[in-house]
Amino acid sequence: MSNVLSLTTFLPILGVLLLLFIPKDSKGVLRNVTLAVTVVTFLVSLIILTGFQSNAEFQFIENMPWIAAGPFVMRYNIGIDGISLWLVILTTFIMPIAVLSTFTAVEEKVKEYMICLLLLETGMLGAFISLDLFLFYIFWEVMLIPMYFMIGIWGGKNKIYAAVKFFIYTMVGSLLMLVALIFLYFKGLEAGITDFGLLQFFSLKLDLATQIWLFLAFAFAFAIKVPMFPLHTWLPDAHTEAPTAGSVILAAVLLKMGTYGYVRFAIPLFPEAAHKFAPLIATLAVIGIIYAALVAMVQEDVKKLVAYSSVAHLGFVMLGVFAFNVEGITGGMLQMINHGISTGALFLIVGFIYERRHTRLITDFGGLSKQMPIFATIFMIVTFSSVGLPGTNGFVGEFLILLGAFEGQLRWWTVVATSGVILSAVYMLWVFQRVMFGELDNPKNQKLLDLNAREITIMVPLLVMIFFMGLYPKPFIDKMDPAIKKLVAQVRISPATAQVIPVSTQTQIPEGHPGAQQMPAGHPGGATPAAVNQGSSPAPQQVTPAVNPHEAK
Amino acid sequence: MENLNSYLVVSAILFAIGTIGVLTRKNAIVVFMCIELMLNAVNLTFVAFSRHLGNLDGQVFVFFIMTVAAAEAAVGLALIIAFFNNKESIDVEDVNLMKW
Amino acid sequence: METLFFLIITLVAIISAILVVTCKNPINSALSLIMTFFCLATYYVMLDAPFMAAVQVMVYAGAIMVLMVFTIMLLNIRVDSSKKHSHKLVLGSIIGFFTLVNTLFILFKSKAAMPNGPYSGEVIKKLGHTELVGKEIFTNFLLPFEITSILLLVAIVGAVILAKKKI
Amino acid sequence: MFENVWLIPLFPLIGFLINGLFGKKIKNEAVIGGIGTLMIFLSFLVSCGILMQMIGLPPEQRVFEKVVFPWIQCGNFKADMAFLLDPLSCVMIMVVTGVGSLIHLYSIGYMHGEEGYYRFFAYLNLFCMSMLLLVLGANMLVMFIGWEGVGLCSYLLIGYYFHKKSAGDAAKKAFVMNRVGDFGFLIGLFTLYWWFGSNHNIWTVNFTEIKAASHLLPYGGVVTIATLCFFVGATGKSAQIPLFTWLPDAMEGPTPVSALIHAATMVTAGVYMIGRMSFVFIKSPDTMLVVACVGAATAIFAATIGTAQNDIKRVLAYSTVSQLGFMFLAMGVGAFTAGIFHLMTHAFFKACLFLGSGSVIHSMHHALHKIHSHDDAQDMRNMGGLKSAMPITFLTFLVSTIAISGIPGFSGFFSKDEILWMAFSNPYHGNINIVLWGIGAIAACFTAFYMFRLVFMTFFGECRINPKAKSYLHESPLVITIPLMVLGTLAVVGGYIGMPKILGMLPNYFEHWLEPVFELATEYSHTYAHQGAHPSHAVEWGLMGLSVVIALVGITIAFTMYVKNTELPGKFVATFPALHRAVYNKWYVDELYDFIFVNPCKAFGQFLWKGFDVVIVDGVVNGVANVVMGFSGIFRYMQSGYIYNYAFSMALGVVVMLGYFIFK
Repeated sequence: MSNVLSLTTFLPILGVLLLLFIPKDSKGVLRNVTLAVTVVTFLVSLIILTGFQSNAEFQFIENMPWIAAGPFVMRYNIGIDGISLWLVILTTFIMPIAVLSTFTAVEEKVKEYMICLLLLETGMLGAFISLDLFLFYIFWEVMLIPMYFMIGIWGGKNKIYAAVKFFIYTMVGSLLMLVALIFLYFKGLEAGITDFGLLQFFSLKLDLATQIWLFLAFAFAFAIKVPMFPLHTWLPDAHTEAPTAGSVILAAVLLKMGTYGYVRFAIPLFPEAAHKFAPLIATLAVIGIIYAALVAMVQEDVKKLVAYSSVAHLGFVMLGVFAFNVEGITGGMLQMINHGISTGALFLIVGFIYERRHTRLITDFGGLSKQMPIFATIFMIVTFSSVGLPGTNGFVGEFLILLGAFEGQLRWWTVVATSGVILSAVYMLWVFQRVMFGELDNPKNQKLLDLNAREITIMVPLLVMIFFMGLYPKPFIDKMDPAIKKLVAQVRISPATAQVIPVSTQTQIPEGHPGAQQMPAGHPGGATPAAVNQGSSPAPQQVTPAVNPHEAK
Repeated sequence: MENLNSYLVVSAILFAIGTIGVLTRKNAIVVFMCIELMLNAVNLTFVAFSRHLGNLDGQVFVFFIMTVAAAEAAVGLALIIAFFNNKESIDVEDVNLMKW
Repeated sequence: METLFFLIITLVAIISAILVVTCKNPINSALSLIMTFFCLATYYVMLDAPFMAAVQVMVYAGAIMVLMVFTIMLLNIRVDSSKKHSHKLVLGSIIGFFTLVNTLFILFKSKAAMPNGPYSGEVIKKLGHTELVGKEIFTNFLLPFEITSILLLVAIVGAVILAKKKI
Repeated sequence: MFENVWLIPLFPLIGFLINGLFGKKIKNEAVIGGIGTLMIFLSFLVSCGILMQMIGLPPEQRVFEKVVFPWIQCGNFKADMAFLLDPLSCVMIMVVTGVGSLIHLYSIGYMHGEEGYYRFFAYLNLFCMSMLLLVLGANMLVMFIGWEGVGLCSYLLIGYYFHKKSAGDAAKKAFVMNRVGDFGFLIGLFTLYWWFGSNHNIWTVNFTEIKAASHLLPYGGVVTIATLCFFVGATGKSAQIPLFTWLPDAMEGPTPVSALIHAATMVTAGVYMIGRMSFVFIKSPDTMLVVACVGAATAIFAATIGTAQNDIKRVLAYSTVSQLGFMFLAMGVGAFTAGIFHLMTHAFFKACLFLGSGSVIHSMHHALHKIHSHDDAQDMRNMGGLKSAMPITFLTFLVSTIAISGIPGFSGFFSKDEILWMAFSNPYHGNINIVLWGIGAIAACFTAFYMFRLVFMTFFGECRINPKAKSYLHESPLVITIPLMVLGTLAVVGGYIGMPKILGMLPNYFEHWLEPVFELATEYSHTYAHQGAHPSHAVEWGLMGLSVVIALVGITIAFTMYVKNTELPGKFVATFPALHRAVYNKWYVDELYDFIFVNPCKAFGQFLWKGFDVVIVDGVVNGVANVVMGFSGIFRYMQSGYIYNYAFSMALGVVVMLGYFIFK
């Protein structure tokens, strides 16, 4: 039981071995075996869920020697906390659904496709559970390859372009990250850190200049993966060309790698640099929200529209994460899961109609509600979940993000971001109207069949999650809460700067002055200039909590 | 017995001639023979040094080089034959499938 | 006397080497190469390595060159149908020349180490060259020696597979 | 009984689930409609029980909070799924479930034979649940669920006839405009939450807690910002200027929907919200002024448009917008009780009017259908003289029209007069009072005019319907007329519970009832209200008389134009063509919005996509790739494929490197 985490991660690989012994032509067997493997993986991951204690510590830790080459020591060091727990569960939850969705969609090279899917699952799970920076990097890259093949082999018309774009875009970022990683390691060696273990680096005190460079390298890699404006252009192409299952996984899990990377690595490793860049990243996030919404509004291809809506949603996540408070980050984490579920569901929905009509152009549809009532209902629920209607999952995350960001220093950003809520309604409802409402005038649409049992089976778990998370998010929040509190404490600006600041600001701002719109004293936003001055001064020794009466939790 | 240097000079000359052959001839078999010539020039150096230093390791190496040369001859000539079967030529200028 | 003999052998070796490169007919090249090999075998004898000389004659002049000649005859290529290779010739000669210059320069610039091994000419003559080489191969170099057998096996298999049209 | 408050939204939810999931299988219309109606009726019964219990309690104990389950709890933030019962929410649940039950009943008859009958009832139940959540929510978040939930149901129900493009457009428009309001609501919520939290460490969105801490709020400043944001939310939901254009379009939905959602309940949510947060709003005189002005402006603006519309439902829609304006006017002048009172009476008579118009349309539609005519069943120009064919509908319609026009003795008079009086006499807005009153009075005049125009055009005069269809016109079945009769009765008597003091025949029960809710607001207002002399009773009597006269003038004009001299309207149009065109086209507000917001947004989106995304961002990305490709395209020619070339370069490299090391 102690290595259930490894078991979950590598079960798909075992599945791959199993698939190797199944002849190419028995497609049914291949599909069912893959489905069984993913379901079993999901069930095993439930053991993790039930065994997880709601505290801030990493759990299910496995730590054993792996590679030792000269000064480089990499360990097989894995474990999860409340932040990664839900992403692991999300991955194992989405996989069976993704596999099930390919049963009729993929008819060529089924074996290879299934192997790609399973390898991808291992890659994704591995990245979420790695506590060793190098191990993380390996899994990060492992993910890339099956996805590349999935887009490049089973994709649409423009698949090669999309696959190469996806691959190179991500690769550029991850190479920068690799360089930063090695640099960080040598910094660590100087400070007596002996391997790539993540937890050790948390205590590493870096001067601001170093932090900035390292943060930029990490942030760039993750920003591409998120993707943040203006690095998002690979996403619409990749999504449009990828097969349905690929799109689902890409949206549901792969994009989370970027935001997860920020939460797990970029921010806690380089807190001061993160604070310094928070306004910039928040700006990009907000631009992304509005920009993607506007662009989504005028799309002609349903899938591309959903892809752009992804960019907007992930913008919300970034905004929440860079609020640096419990509400914002919790909202961000919830929104990651929500986005996985609702955007995954949207891609499945697009897949359903694509499979029937082999077109995704909005103008080819219209009035489908009449012909496909079940489909219409499901589409509508998912649409409203994506729009963030209260009672569905989308709302809880979005609300907490906006609340957290407003409460932190990102007030004006929040106001702009909130208007994204309007735009999301515009583009989602508009596409819904154009596809589902109106006269059923296209003769090709008049013989469409409603969803079959398998397709309904695919959607039901997602719908259940949409409502469950919307109405009772408590279990989710409770599990991740301690870890997020710890993270917030970690990224709170370092004591040296907090000591410099209050003297000046507290005299300026009368405490609790009614109607005062100034920032609270000792505010992180106000603290950053001092962080620059601190420069290369010796690492601060005394650890007192930031002097901030209002942020006292 | 002559001094070491004279052998080395001979070896150098043979090696240079072999090089020129490899670079200038177009017949694959002649190129191949020139390579053998270069190998032999090296062998001579090995043996000369071995004799000079009073150490037999060099001669053992020559032995191995000969083995390699034999293997090379076998495979190389087989390649040439295979190529000839395809192209009716053993001209190295006809071997250009590996371009851009 | 010995110097004269050495010079003659050297002359023969170099002329035949030049012939290898210059002959238009591959058969002539091959025969010149055999001549060169014989000269080298002579050198080996002069260097107190009769076993190496024997191997040189048997393996190179015997086995390899026979293989080559067979191939040439099998393919029945008479004359090097050279169209134009003047720039190649010039460039190749220049590079060959500089190779020679380089090697000679190394030769005269560096100083050889003093003899340090146990096998001086007298020892070899006393104990017999073949026996000494045999000992060396089958004791110190046993593993590499065995591996050469695998190399040869691979070469055989490779040659068969490459040469045959259909296996 | 209080403990069981959660049952109230639960019943409609059950109804929604049954009809939504199994309605298609049930097929039997009676069962489907029966379940839907029964569920909301059960809620009504529970509400009655709660009302009874609350009446039995002394005023200070009439507040009860029930936490059903914890919902979101994260960091400082905490919001439970909790319900708040107090006199205000009690009034609202009574209205929602009461009117809701009647309209459900009505729908059984009205929707008979429609495709997707089950869908209709499912949505209607869902709407009731959302509305009940909205009014019962103990914190802003639960209220927001209901707030958006009713928006959703409104979307679904407006788009009920989804095959019509206009219905889809209207549904989307309604939802998006509501979303604009929600944006304001959220920002207001954040501001309030953040201000309390960062300044007083009170992190709450709970109404009771905010109320308890409201004395900490400053006058003006941050409160103005927060309340203005909330007010934006209210304008979206309650169709006030500038976000009112969705409501007339929303008439694409079935008529019961218009009655329930777009007249009686949902659109009043904004008014309710201001009432619920009166203690915050009152702290900002500026916001109060804005609310009052927007309310008054909407009242007159919508009323003018209402005079020129020919679609029976559109007239009622603009009337609703106008009446909502009155309610906001009441809220803005601090007459919270009057506002809520008008909300209630309006729910009665406007629901009755809509249902009556539905009854007319039903009958017209039926008749036109029989003769296969494609005439518009909702156009008043095709009606006329229906009073003999549909006596019950006519009677109830007339009663409600009188009520809305403000004729003494009917419910509308009491509430509207109270509002106008408060607009005139309130101690907050100084000299603007007279303007507010004036606008309100003119709007009331218009109201009387266009409502009677409606009645006259529909029920009086000669019948303009296709003569062949005339014989098919008949009174609607009982299931439709019963709700009409009940609501008609309420439209008459509903006002007597809130009779102005000055009339003195009955105590003002309604004001006493809501007193504890608005107590705090009254208290806060003292700090800045003018303490000058209150206008005397004589003035009040005078104004009351004036407003009656104004209403009568409106009716007279309508009578003159549409019964006596039917050629007058035509002459009027001929005299002022531009004015008529502007009014008929709703002052071109839709076109203006299209021009200012919609089209630039689309164009900007197109630019960002085709211009920025594809050209600039992808241009850079692909540009980098192309540069690399270009260079490699040149360098690849080094790979000639000739062995001797490679041998050359290798030998050359060896020679050069060796030479370098030797000769250096």
